[in-house]
Parts: sequence; C-alpha cells; structure tokens
Amino acid sequence: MNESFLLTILILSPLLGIVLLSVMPGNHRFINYMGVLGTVLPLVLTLIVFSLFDRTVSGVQFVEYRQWFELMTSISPNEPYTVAYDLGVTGLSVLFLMLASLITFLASLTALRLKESAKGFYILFLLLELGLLGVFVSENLFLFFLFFEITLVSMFLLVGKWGGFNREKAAFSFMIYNGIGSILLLIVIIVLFVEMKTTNITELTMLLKETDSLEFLSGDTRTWLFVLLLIAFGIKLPIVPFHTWMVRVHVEAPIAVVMIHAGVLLKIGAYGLLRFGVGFFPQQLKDMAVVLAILGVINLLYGAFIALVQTELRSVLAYSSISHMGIVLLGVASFNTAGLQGAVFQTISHGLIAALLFLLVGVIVDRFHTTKLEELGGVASQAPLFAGFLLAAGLASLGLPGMSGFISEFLAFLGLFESMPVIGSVGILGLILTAVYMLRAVLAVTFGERRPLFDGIRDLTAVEIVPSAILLSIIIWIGVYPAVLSNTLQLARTIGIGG
Amino acid sequence: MSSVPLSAYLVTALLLFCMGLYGALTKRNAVIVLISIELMLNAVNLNLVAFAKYGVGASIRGQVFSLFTITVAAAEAAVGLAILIALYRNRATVNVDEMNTLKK
Amino acid sequence: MTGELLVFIVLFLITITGGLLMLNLTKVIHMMMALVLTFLGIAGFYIMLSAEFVAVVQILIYSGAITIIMLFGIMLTKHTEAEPKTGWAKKGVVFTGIVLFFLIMFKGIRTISLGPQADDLHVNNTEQIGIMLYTDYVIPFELVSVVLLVALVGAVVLAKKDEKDEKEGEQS
Amino acid sequence: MDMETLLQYEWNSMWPEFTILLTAVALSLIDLFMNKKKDRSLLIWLALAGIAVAIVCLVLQFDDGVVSILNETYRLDSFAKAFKFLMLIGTGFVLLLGVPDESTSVRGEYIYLILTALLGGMMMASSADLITLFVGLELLSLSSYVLVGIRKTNPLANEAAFKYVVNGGIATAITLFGMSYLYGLTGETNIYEIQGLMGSDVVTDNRFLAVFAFLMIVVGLAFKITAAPFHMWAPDVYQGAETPVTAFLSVVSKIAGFAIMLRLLMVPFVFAPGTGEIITPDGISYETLLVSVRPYLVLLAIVTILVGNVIALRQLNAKRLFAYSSIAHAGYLLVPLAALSELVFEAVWFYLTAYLLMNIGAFAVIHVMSAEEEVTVASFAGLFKRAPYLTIAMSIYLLSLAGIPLTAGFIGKFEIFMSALGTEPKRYLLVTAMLAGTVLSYVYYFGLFVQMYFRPSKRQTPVTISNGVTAVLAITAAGTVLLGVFPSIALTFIHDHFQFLEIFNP
Amino acid sequence: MDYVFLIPILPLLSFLIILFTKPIYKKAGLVGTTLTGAAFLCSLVVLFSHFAQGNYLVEANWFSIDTVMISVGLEVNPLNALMLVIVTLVSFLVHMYSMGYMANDERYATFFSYLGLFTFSMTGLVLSPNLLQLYMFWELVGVCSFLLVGFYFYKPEARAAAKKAFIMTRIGDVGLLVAIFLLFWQTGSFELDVIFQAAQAGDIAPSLLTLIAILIFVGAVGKSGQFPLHTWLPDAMEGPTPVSALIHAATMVAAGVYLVAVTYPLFSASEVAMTTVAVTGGFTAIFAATIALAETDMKRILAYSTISQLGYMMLALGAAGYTAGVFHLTTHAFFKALLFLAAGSVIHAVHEQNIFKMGGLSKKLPKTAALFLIGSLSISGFPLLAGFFSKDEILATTYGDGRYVLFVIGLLTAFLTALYMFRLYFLVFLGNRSTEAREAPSVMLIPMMVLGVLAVVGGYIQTNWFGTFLGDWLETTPYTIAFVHPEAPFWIPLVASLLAIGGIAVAWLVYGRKTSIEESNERNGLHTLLYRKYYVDELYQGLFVRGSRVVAYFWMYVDRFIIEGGAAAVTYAVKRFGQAGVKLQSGQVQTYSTVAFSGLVVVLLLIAVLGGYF
Repeated sequence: MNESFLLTILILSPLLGIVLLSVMPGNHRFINYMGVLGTVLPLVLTLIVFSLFDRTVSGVQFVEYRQWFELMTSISPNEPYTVAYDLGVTGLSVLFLMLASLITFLASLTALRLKESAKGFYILFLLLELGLLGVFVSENLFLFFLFFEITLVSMFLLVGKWGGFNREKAAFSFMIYNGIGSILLLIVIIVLFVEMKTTNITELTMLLKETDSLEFLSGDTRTWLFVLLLIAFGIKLPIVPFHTWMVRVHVEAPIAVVMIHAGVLLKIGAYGLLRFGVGFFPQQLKDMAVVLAILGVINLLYGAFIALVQTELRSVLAYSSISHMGIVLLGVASFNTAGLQGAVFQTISHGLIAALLFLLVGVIVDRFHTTKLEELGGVASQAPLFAGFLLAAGLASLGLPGMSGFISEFLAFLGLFESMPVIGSVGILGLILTAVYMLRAVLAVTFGERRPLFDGIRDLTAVEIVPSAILLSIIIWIGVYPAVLSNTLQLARTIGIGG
Repeated sequence: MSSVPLSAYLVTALLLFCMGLYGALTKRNAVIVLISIELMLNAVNLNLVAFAKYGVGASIRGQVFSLFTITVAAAEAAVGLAILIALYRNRATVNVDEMNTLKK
Repeated sequence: MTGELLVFIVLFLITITGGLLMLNLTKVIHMMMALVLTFLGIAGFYIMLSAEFVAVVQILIYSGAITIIMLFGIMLTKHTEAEPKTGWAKKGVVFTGIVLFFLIMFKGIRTISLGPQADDLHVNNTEQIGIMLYTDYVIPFELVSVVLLVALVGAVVLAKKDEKDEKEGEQS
Repeated sequence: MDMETLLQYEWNSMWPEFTILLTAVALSLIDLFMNKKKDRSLLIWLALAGIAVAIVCLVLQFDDGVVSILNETYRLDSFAKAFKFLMLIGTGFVLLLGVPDESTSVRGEYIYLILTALLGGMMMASSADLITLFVGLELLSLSSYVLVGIRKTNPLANEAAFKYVVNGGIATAITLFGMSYLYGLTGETNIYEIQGLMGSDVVTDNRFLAVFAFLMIVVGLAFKITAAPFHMWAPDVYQGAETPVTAFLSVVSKIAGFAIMLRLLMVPFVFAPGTGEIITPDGISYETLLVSVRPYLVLLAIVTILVGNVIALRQLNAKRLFAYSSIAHAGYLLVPLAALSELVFEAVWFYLTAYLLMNIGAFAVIHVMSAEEEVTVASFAGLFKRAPYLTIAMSIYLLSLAGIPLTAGFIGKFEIFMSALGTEPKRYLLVTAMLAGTVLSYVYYFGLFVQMYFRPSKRQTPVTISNGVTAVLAITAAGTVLLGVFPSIALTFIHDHFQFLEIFNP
Repeated sequence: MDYVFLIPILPLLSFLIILFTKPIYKKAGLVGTTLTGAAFLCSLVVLFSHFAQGNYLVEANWFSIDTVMISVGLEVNPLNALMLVIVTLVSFLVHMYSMGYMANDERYATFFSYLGLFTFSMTGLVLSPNLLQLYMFWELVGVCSFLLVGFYFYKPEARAAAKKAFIMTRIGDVGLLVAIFLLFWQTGSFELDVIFQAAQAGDIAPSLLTLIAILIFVGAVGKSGQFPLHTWLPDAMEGPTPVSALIHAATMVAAGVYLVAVTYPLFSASEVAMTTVAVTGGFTAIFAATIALAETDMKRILAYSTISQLGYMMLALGAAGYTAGVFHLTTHAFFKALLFLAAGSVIHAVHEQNIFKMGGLSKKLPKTAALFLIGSLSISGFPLLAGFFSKDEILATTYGDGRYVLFVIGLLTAFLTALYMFRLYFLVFLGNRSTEAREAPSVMLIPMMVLGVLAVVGGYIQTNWFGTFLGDWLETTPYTIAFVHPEAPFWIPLVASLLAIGGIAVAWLVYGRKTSIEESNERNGLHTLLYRKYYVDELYQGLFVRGSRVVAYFWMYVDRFIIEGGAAAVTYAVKRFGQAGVKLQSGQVQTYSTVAFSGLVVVLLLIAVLGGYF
C-alpha cells in the first residue's frame, strides 16, 4: 500500500495552532479566534480523510509504519521487542475521528466567550485534540496509550484551571480514576506485547484469533486480560461504580471541555472496548456476555433512576450519559452484528447529542448563571430558539426516531434481544425512564410560567446557533439516513466478527 | 586442634554485635551512640578473624579484611565526631532526642 | 579444661563485662572506659586466633586512637548531667528485636564447624598480611588512603571554626 | 611481588578512576593553597573537566571486553561501565548545579568531596571483591556524610549529617556482619570465587546462615538505595543537605547502590542453596537462594513503593516530597530485581538514566527556588507566572516522574512493567503495587501542577537562575523528552556497547 | 400511484417552510392548509387509483445490519389507502379550522408547523411497509402529540399533560418495540409481508407468536388510550382543541387500532391474543363510558368517549371483525372530529369547558349546535347515521364470534354512549342559561359541515342493505386475512337502536328537561368513583411515580454513600497511612534505625519460620 503522511499530518495539525498561539501575546484580541482557527485545520484534514476513505475495501487504510524503537534483552538479543509508529484508520476509527474533530471544532466556538487566560486554554485545548485524534488513528497499542495519556494530562489541566468551584477536586478525581484505568490498560498492553512481541492492533487481532489454541496465552490469562480491559475502559465509559469522577467532571469542567469530554473523551472507552475487547478477546467476551449485559442494564437503570431526582441540569445530563453508555455495553454484550453496530451508533450518536446538550447548557450558564432546575423555567417564553434546540436535543437524547439516538438504541436492543431477551426486557424499561427524566429536565427549563426575572435575556446568538444547528442536523441526518454510518463502519470488516 | 570451637568466638562476636546495636539504638548520648557503632564493627572484626582461622579454606584474608574494617571504622568515627562537634556548636547538646527538628 | 579454654573464658568475661558496663553505666566517661576493657578483650581474642598484627592494631586504634578521639569528643561537649533514660517501650521493642536476632543467629552458629583450622597464620603473621595487602588488595588499600583523606578533610572542615564564625565570635 | 608484576596489570582500564582521583587530589591541593578570598568556581570547572576526561576514557573503553585486575579486586565489565557512565554524568550535573552566581559562593571541599564520593561509587560498580566493594561503599558514604554536613553553621545540616552518620554506620555494620559470614562460609572475598564455592556441602549445611548473610548485606544496600523500611533517614537528610548534595544522594549514590545490589544479587548467590527443599530422585536438593528470598525482595519492593508514595502525599516540604518520591522510585527499580526478569539490567539501567535526568532536573528547580526561602509545596504557587520556562521544565520532570508518555520516565516504567510481566509466572503482585503507587503519585505530582499553574503567587519577582543551573535544566529537560520520544537512542546504545551478560562470566 | 410519496412530503414541506419562515407569520395557516389540502387530493387520487390498479409497494435500501438490508418504502393497500384519506382529510379540515381557531395565538405559525409535522408523520406511519419504519413514525406522531399537547407550554397543566402523554404512550411503545425485536429474530426481517409469510408458515412458535401479538397490542393500548394506559388521553385535552380533534380523536389514537389491523395476521393466528384484544377493548369501552358519565369537562367527556369508542374498535378486531373495526375507525374519525371541532367552536365562543357552566347555547350558536347534534346522534348509533352502521357491524361480529359477554357489554356501552353524549348535549346547548357567545367564523364552520355530512353518510360504505363495499375492498389487501362476514341476527340493529334511543331518552329525562342544572358537590359513592375516574390516576401516582422516586432516591443514596463513600473511605485510609508514616518519622534518629532493624528481624523471622529453620 502506498505510504501517505496524511494521518501524521492530521495528528500533528493541532500543533500548528499551538505554535501560533504560543507566539502570540497573551492578551491579543484575536487569541480566541486563533484558537478556533487552530481546530479548523484538523477538521478539514479529517474531512479529507473521511472522504478519501475507501468504503469498498476492507482493512486498515492510510497505513503508516515506521519502526520506532526496539527493546532487546541481553539474554536473547536476537528476539527484540519492536515498538512501531503505526498509524491507520478503519471504518470504526474514521467515524470516531470525524466525531472528535467536529466536536472539538464546535466546542472551540463555545469557548469564544472565555475571557481569562484564553491563550493557555486554547493551547491545552488543541493539545487535547491532538491526543484525541491520535487515539483514533493509532494502529498500535503503544501509540494508543501514548495519546490516551496526552488527553489525560491536558484534561486535568483544563478542568483544574478553568473549571467551576470544585474544579481541583474534579480534576484530581478525573486523574485518579483515569490513571487507574490507564495503568490497567498499560498492563494489558504490556502482557500482550511481552507475549506476542507486537503491539499492532490488527496483527494482534489476527494472532489472538489464530492462536485460539491458547498457545500463547492461556484461557485464564485471556479472561483476566479481558477483565482488566473492561475495567480500564469501564472507568472511561464509565461503568457503574466507576462513574463518580465523570459526574464531577461534567458538573465542574468548563463547557467547551465538557462538550469534548462527554462527546468524545468518554467515547474512547467504547472505542477501546469495541476495538480491543471485541477484537482481541471475542471468546472471553462471549463467555462473559451475561455479566457485561447485566452491567449494562445496571448502568442504564442506575443512571436513569438517579437522573430522575437530580436537581441540577448538569448532573442530570451526567447521569444520563451513564445511562446511555449502558446501552453501549448492552450492544457489546449482545455480541452480534446488530448489537455491536448499535453500540457504535450509540457511541457516536451520544457523542453528538451530549455535545449539543452541553453546548446549550453552556448557554444557560452564560445567560442565567445557574443550572439548578428549580431556578430555571419558562425559558421558552424569552428564548424560544434556545428552548427549541434544547427540546430537540432532549428528544434526540431520549431516542426519538428520525434522530440518531433512536437507531442506535434500536440496534443495540435488537442485538440484545437475540442473545439475551430476558435481560433485554429489563433493560428496555430504561427507555421509559429515559423519557421520564429527560422530559422532566428539559421541560423544567423550557416550559412553565414566564419568569419576569429572565426578561431581556438574549436568545441564541449566531455563534451559538451555528454549532447547535450543525450538531442537530447531523443528528437528524444520521437518524434519517443511518447508512452514512453503517457504510463507513463496515462492522464485520472492522472488528472482524461475522454476524 | 584447638579446644575452643569456632562457635564460641562467633557467639561472642554476636553478643558484642547485639550489645553494640542495643547501645546504638537506645543510648541518648550521641558520643555513646557513635562508639556503640564501633563496637558493632568490632564484633564484625572478631568474626572475620575467627573465620580466618577456623573458616572454610582458612587464610589470612579475614585478617586483612578486618584491618580494612578497622581503618574505615576509625575514619568513620572521626567524621562522626566532627559532625557531632559541629552540631554541638549550633545546638549545644549531644542528646540524640533533641536532634529532631527535621521531621516534617 | 585446657588453658586455652580458660583464657578464652577470662577474655570472654572481660569483653562481655565491658559491653554490659557500657550499657548500664550512667556517666559517659565511665562508659568509655568500660568499652576500652572490651576492646582490649577483643585484642586478646585476636592473639588467641593467631592474629597478632590485628591485635596490635586493635589496641592501637581502638583502645588508643578511637577512644582518645571519643574522649576528646566528650570533653569538647557538655556532659554535666547523667545520661537521660530512654523510655521503656522503646527499649522493649529494641530489646525484643535484638533478642530475636540473637536467637536466630545463635541457632545458626551454635554448632557450626567449617573444617580444619588454619595453622600457619601465626607464622610471620605480619608478613603474610603485608604480602596479601600488597598483592591482592593493592587497590582497596590505596582506596583506603582516599577514605582517610576524606575523613581528614571532613573532620577538619566540619570541626574547625570558620574564620567568619570566629570573627563573629570575637565581635560578640 | 615486584614492580614489574604490578606494572603488567592493565592499569589503563582504571583510567576513569585515576582521572577522578587525580582531579580530586589536585583540587584539594589547589584549594589548600589558593587565596581564601578567591572564588572557588574555577575548581568546579576543573572538576567538570576531570569528569569530562573520565567520561572520554570510559567511552574509549566501551567496546573492550572484560578486564580484571588483581584477583578481580577491580573488574571492568559492561555492567560496571554502564553504571559508571551514569554516575559520571550525574555527578557532572550535580557539579553544574553548584556553580555559584554573583550572590553565592561555593566551598572548595564541596567540590572534591563530591569527586571522592563519585570515586567511591565507581569503585563499587567496578569491584568484584567484597573488600573493594566495602571500601568503595565507605568512601562514598564518608564523603556523603561530610557533604551533607558541610553547611556546618546550619543546624539542620548538622542534624542531617549526624542522622546520616548514625544510620549509615549501623547499616554498614549490619552489612559487614553479613559479609563476615559470607567470608566465613567460603573463605573468599572475591565474589566470583564465592559464587563457585556457594554450592559446596559446607554452605549447604549452613544454608540458613548464607540466607541470613544475604539478607544482612541487602539491608545495608537497601539503606543506600532508600528501600523501605530502611529509608527513614532519607527525608531528613535530603531536607537538611544542600540541594545539589541532595541531588547527588538521590541520584549518584542510589545508582551506585543499585549497581552493587545487582552485582551482589546476580553473582555470589546464584548457585547458593536456599531454604526450600526439592526432592529429586538423587536425594534432597535445595532451591536456589534467590528463589527462596524472592518473596522478600518482592515484599521489599512493594513496601517501598507504597510507603514512598503514601507518605509523599502528606509532605509539604518540597525536598521531603521528592525524598519520598525518590523512595518510591527506588521501589519501582526494585521491581525488575524482585521479578528476576531477564530484562533486569536493561530495565534498571534505562530507568536509572531517566531517573537521573528527571530527578536532577527536579532538584535543580528546587535549588533555584531555595534561594528565596525554604522550598515548600506552596512555594510553587503561581510559578508559571513568574518563571514560565522553569515551570515548563519542571512540568516535564513531573510528567516523567509520573510516567506519562513522551518522557523518559514512561519508557522506563514501561520496561519495568515489561520486566514484571515478562517473567513466568507473571508478577501480578508487583504490578499491582506499581499501579497503586503510580496512581498515588499522580496526586502529589499533579498537586504541584495545581500549584504551579492554578494558584496565584505570593511573590511577583521573577526567579533568577544561574548559568550552571540553566544548563542543567536545559539538558535534563531536553534529555527527558528526547529519551521519551526516541528511546532507541539509549536502547540501542546499551545494546551496542554493553553486554550485561558479562557480569556472569568470572 | 407513483406520486404517493407526495402525500407525506407535502405536509413535511409545510412543516419545514413554516419552521424556517416563521416571520411570515400570518401566511402560515394558509401555507399549511394548502399543502395539506394538496396532500388530501393526492390521497384521493391514490385511493381511486387503488381501485383501478390494486396494491402498490415501492422500497429502497436504507441501511444494513451486516448482510441484512433494512429498507424503507411506501405501500398502498386498501387499509392504508383508506387511512390516508381519513388522515389527510381530517388534517386538512383541522388546518382550515385552526386558521380561525388559532387566529389570535401568538405562536400561530409554530402551531401550523407542528400540524404539518404531525400530518407528515401520520401519513408516513400509514404508508410504512415495514415495522421499523412504522415504529419510527409511530414515535414521531407521539412526539407531535406531545408538542401539541404542550403547546400552551406556560401552563403547568399542559406541561404535565404533555409529559404524561409522551411517557404513557412510550410505555406502550416499548411493548411494540420488543415485539419488533422478537419478530426480527424469528423472521430476519422487518417487512410485514415476510413476517406474515413466516407466521403463516408456522415458523414462529405459537406461544411466542401469542407473546408477540400481545406485545404489539401493548403498543396499541398505549397509543389508543386503552385501559390500563388510558389516563394520558383525557389529560391531553390541555392542548388546543383542533389538535384534540385531529390527533386525539381521529387519527393518532386510532393508530393503535390501525396497528392491530395492520398486523392482523399475527393476531388471527393466536386465539389468546384475539381474546386479549377483545376483552381489553370491551372493558375499556364500558369503563371509559362510565367515567364519561360523571365527567364535567366538555373535552374530557369527548376524550373518554374516544377511549370508549376505540375500545369498541378493539373489541371488533378481537372478535375477528377486521372490517368492523376499520369501519368504525372510519366513521369514528368523522363524527369524533366533528364533535371536537364543534366543541372547539363552543370553547372558542365561551372560553369555558365545564358543561355545568354552560347552557342554552343552541340559541347563540345554532350552526354549531346542529352540527354537534349530528355528531352526537352519529356516535350514539342513531339509526341510519354513520355510527349506527359501524356499531352495528361490531355488535354483529361480536355476537357472531360467540363472545356473548362482550356482546352484552357492547350493547351496554352503546346505551351509555348515548346517555353521556346527550347529557353533554343537553347541558350545553339546551336550557336557558344565557352566556355571551358568538358563532364561529366560516373558516371554522366549513370543516365542521364537511365532517357533519360525512358523519351522516359515512356509514353507507358498508351496510347489509346496500352492499358491503368496504369489506369487499379490504379483502384485496395483500395479506391473507380471515374475513368474517357475520350473519347477524336481525334483532341486533333493532336492539342497538332502541338502546341508543333509550340512552338519549334517559339523558333527556335527567338533564334535558331542566332549565338549569348546577354542578352538585354532593356525590354518592358510585358517582365519586366515576368522578375520580376509578382512582386510576391516584393509583398510578402512588404506585409508579412515587415508586420510581423511591427507587431513584435509594440509588442516589447508594451512589452518594456507598460508591462515593467507598472511594472516600479508601482516600481516608490512604491518608491515615500517610499520617502514620509521618508520625513514625519523628525526627528521632534511633527510631529510624530501629524500624530498619525491625524490618530485618521480621524478614529473618519469616524466612526462618517459613523455611523450616526451627
């Protein structure tokens, strides 16, 4: 295959913005715009990758391979452990890539409001983007981990510096939980590396499949590795009970960051689970599918129930994310094409919807300076456009057909009902609960008597309408024409399982 | 053949070592602490010399080793005492218990 | 009972008594003196073990040099009151630990026998040592000189009063 | 033995040591005769020149085979070279840190004592004989004692030095006690001879004594590398000593400790009988000593990692914080040893390299800041506003210490993890401890981030940094990143030049 | 026929145009009405071309699950051609009506855009050839209903009602969804024809088929407001009255019935399912009718009436009366829409909904009163009006199917229907209470008149006298459905008519003769029970709403105290260890060595003990 440097250029493209920003004086008028511009380049490049991506062939595309370094032991110097710089995209990752750069761009728009130390913010923001892009184009576990950690550090700083009142606590909570997750991941990576002498994802997938005779790793070891992987990505996803950090971050982090966090960062968990969990340990996954499904149902219902009684919009949305990620787990647990496809769809869809919701929450914070549900209400009178978007987002989130959420949940449950109808029946109650809490929250904000306090509040401005409209139209687009995802995804080829 | 077995010397040395250690760990006077350490080193020397005579492949090596030990011990004692004196100059005490400003 | 054993017992008593006195006396000077006893006893052991040279060195350095240094140390510092008592709890911990250590080691060496004794150590003992020092152990021997240099420098640097300090002392 | 016999040894293999020795002696003389009022920074440059020469000599020896002199009281193999190389570089950095600027001055003794300490460390790395090893160890220790107490008007320094002497003395005595038994059981001081004699019947009969001797020796070395519970002196001493000395203790002294630990672990005891009985058709034999004591090494590593990290969480003083941090890192370094992995040399060496860069860097930053006040965690508040470059350098060190990718620390940690997971069976216990430790360490490393970037500063003045420190900061920061991005620099370097297996050949 | 796609597209266009051109405020109604009218015309064309050309199906690939292609398409068969006409017609009329009714509302344009969206969804629902597509539109109409119920968003009641409407129907939807999942895994397709073939070929286990049918029926129950998921429908009357006419009377709520009709082959394969449908329908019919007797709110009476009539349709379907059910659906659409629009006209005129506060309106609003009377008569089954025939058909079918208990219930319900309808009519329009009121503008009257005509003549498409035109036509459906032609005994229409007239008479006796009746606050037990709607709302409130809150709080405390508390405990433990470490670090030098030496002794002891040294 021809070598192209497109992906390298792509992941390094945020650096341009970083460099330009760092040479600009910190109080420059256009610093925010520069930051936004910095995210445009990656977006453009992602679009190029997305459009050049050949949907008719299988396998990894845009492959770049360079040997990076070798580890040699003095005892057996002729069998080095090779770590490579190894990029490539599959149907799965190209979707996540698209999601990442799009939401980053849109999130950067919402940060235009930022007044204080915008330079640092945007530099870290772009660094975060670099990490995200890298995570999704890594064809290699080592690189994956590397970029994963970049997101960790930049997130920590972003939350800790620009967050809300309890930002430092949230930042540490983020760091600790994700730190544990990342090290568990590292352990898995290293065990695979030590045993297989490679970290290339595709190669590992093949090797692990071929060596089903358990020549390399015993079944027990594989089970353990899978469990570790599950915890590692489960923290990220998050799976109850590893979710508290995520609620804190949702509540405390600056809106632009929460958009990325809810929209993309959490999705790394799903991505990892799909790419590595399903790819490397299909048998183990199958064996533990029931456990996974039960975890999924717990997530789904647990998040939904708690969201039902939250009094603060951000917390509602945080628990809603937990609930929605339960569906991803269910999709994975079903372990058939429909379910897995549903899991992917749900991940992407929730990324978009969560980003939209938090974008709107950002507006609430900006205009009303509160996110307490009881202090809000009747906003539709003063800001009908905003109310309309919020309502649309809420409906999308509760899985309204014609929007992306529906098709994802549909597929996930469709899959689940094949393999585990009983668990599916319990889980599907979550859909009702979702409607209950989502409507409760959204209606509490938009509906209700007009409050004179909010008279004179500005409705959405152009810079808010544009991203909201883009997100909403993509949500609807996917909802109406899901083939846009499934054509690219080509699940069977990507993850390598048959139906 | 000697009528005093090797173990007699070793036990003596062990006793001395334990006494030295006990002194080093419990005595309050810094000078005594230092000298207790010397006692421990003496025990080591006794071991070495005993092994030189009664050990496996007995040879003069043990004695040479003990000479090195003695020398180094002397140097250590000198340095230790010098430090103690510098300390005394600033603190006017040789009580080990009072040397506890560094702890947090 | 052979004479050798008798001598051993006497030396043993001297040594151990010295140690015990050191641990139990209250005046620092007395402790030092008790230790001299021990050092001398150890020197006696060395002679019994055909290590005349080491014995001499032991007397010179320990009973002599080190003891003198320590005495100087005692003189230079203030020791008006008796040694303060250590808390029983701590002593207890240390004592238990040491007794355990002793018992463990004691069991290992109680009946140890490592083969035939060397019988030519006393023959030209000093010469043997010298030869070995200058053949096998030249490098550590030279290195020891550096150790001594460091000790010398260190002792001087640390113990001497700085000119600055002196001036300050004069002014005050 | 006459002069001729003496001269026919390959003395030229000792050139690095000679260089250091000569430099030290020369400097002490110069210091003695130089005008007392005169600035001593010239001496530092001379010392650095000496180190440079020594490094050159060492590099020229890289591809020589094993050379040993005088019954292996001095032994030059790849293992020794690799560690000496690190020690030389580390000492170079420490000396650079001490370069005075307009407002400060430096003592001449400080300079050549560092060199003698280095000499001790180098001899330790290069010795295959208990006596050389012991003397080297003592040379390092004694020099260190004096160095710690060299600010003799400072009560803290005196106290630190005294604590160091007492603890160090006791540790030495215990080690020697162990060595005496080792000698007694074999009648030899050469560790390769010991290795051969360890399988004898006498040792087998007294195998527990051998095990005890081993453990006592380990205690003394564990003291040097600050492994818990033999670490407690370190925070106090680090805090009381001058920052460059602290850097020296935490880096060079530790490298020496690890060198000797590795050698003692790998050489004399490999064939020694352990405690567990194995019943074979031929009768009863014993598992090897290393297998028997491995659980305790594991315990040592785990306790060290946890103690270091947990207590570091509660520290306010920056030097103490880094003392505990370096204890924790010692724990990480013990992991490959405890795992008895085939990667042990590579992993330890690489991690030491990374550790050298990042830790010296961190202490350099503390050194800069200690010009203003006793450095606490709070002193870092708002540092980014006051000294952005310094802060960025510090961030790099902290990330590396925390083991974040693109830094040398990560690659190091990666190798350590590999070493623990590459053995059969996999050492999950060690890995778990490392996991817990690393996560805990995030709290305090990133706590410093919080201070530097998030908190407002009490002072507004910019921080002054001397040229020497700037050089150290630049080199270490660049090195940390470079080794993180291109680890092959170091990895192929060790592979090409160091055949660690030489350590096993008598 | 190929232009059938225009039917959903035109309303969608209306929705989009109005949504994006809200500034052209006053034109919104016109745009909406025109486009819906056009859609109605298309529907007529489609209907007539169906007569000529028969069934029609067009499909396209939508997306794929692995190898299974999921398609979208449009299907025209007798059932949905009929539905299309009903939907677009009522929608068109309601659009027109709303131009008058909503004229003064400041969110006039929004209203029409919602109507457009609804019409789109409803026509889409009707045209769906597969279950997935059907389900999507099924949900969409629900959302439109939700939006329109909550149209007066500033009213707390509207907010609550909208929420309730959405959630209650969603409960049903989930049932439908599960049914779809199960069908997919049984047949590998969402396509109705594939599914029916599989069902007929016996590929689906009978018990599973029953389960699936019942689950589908759960969906229908939710949508059609059948017991026990009926409580949202009366509350939905918080929405503007045209909406009630369109969505909550004629079209969307009938979608449940439509769904059962569409999936009829599945039902007819399972006796249990059929019985479930019939019993639920019958019970709901009489249940809602009794509540309507005590209700005082005009729209709510109509709402309960709707529930009851939908129950009737379900009863018909459950009793193998496919034609009967569909027939009643059609006529009901006409007369119930008429009733609602007329009620809207009243409300528009008097701004009051409590029937006890109205009276004598026939003088003020003669046209409305006349139209309302037609509607009432029709729904009561007054002979020769539309309702008479369809109700007759249902009763005959039920009787013919041998479900005599349900038949009696049906008769009873017919009686009750007449009773409550005329209670309403007499209270509102007769008497001599004088209220200020003005007749509605013609833009509102014309639609009512159209519906009035249909409510009268609509029944003649299927009569035993002039021919079973509807039934014959429905038989051309592409799916095999067992059509039953009940040979109804001659006395059934007679009894039914008598009961209807009896109901009217009773109403007259109680309410008609008096000039003015005050709402009495003294109620006896039965009346209270009816007035409080059998306490179903209270029961649900206590059981589900409270219940879920209790569960939610339970989990929230688990979250707060066990999960976060657990993390906090770990943190605390680590801190305590740290503190202990710091405390041990006392600065006392001998402590350090003691600790170190103790470490050595411990290890020595361990190895001695474990290694067999002692």
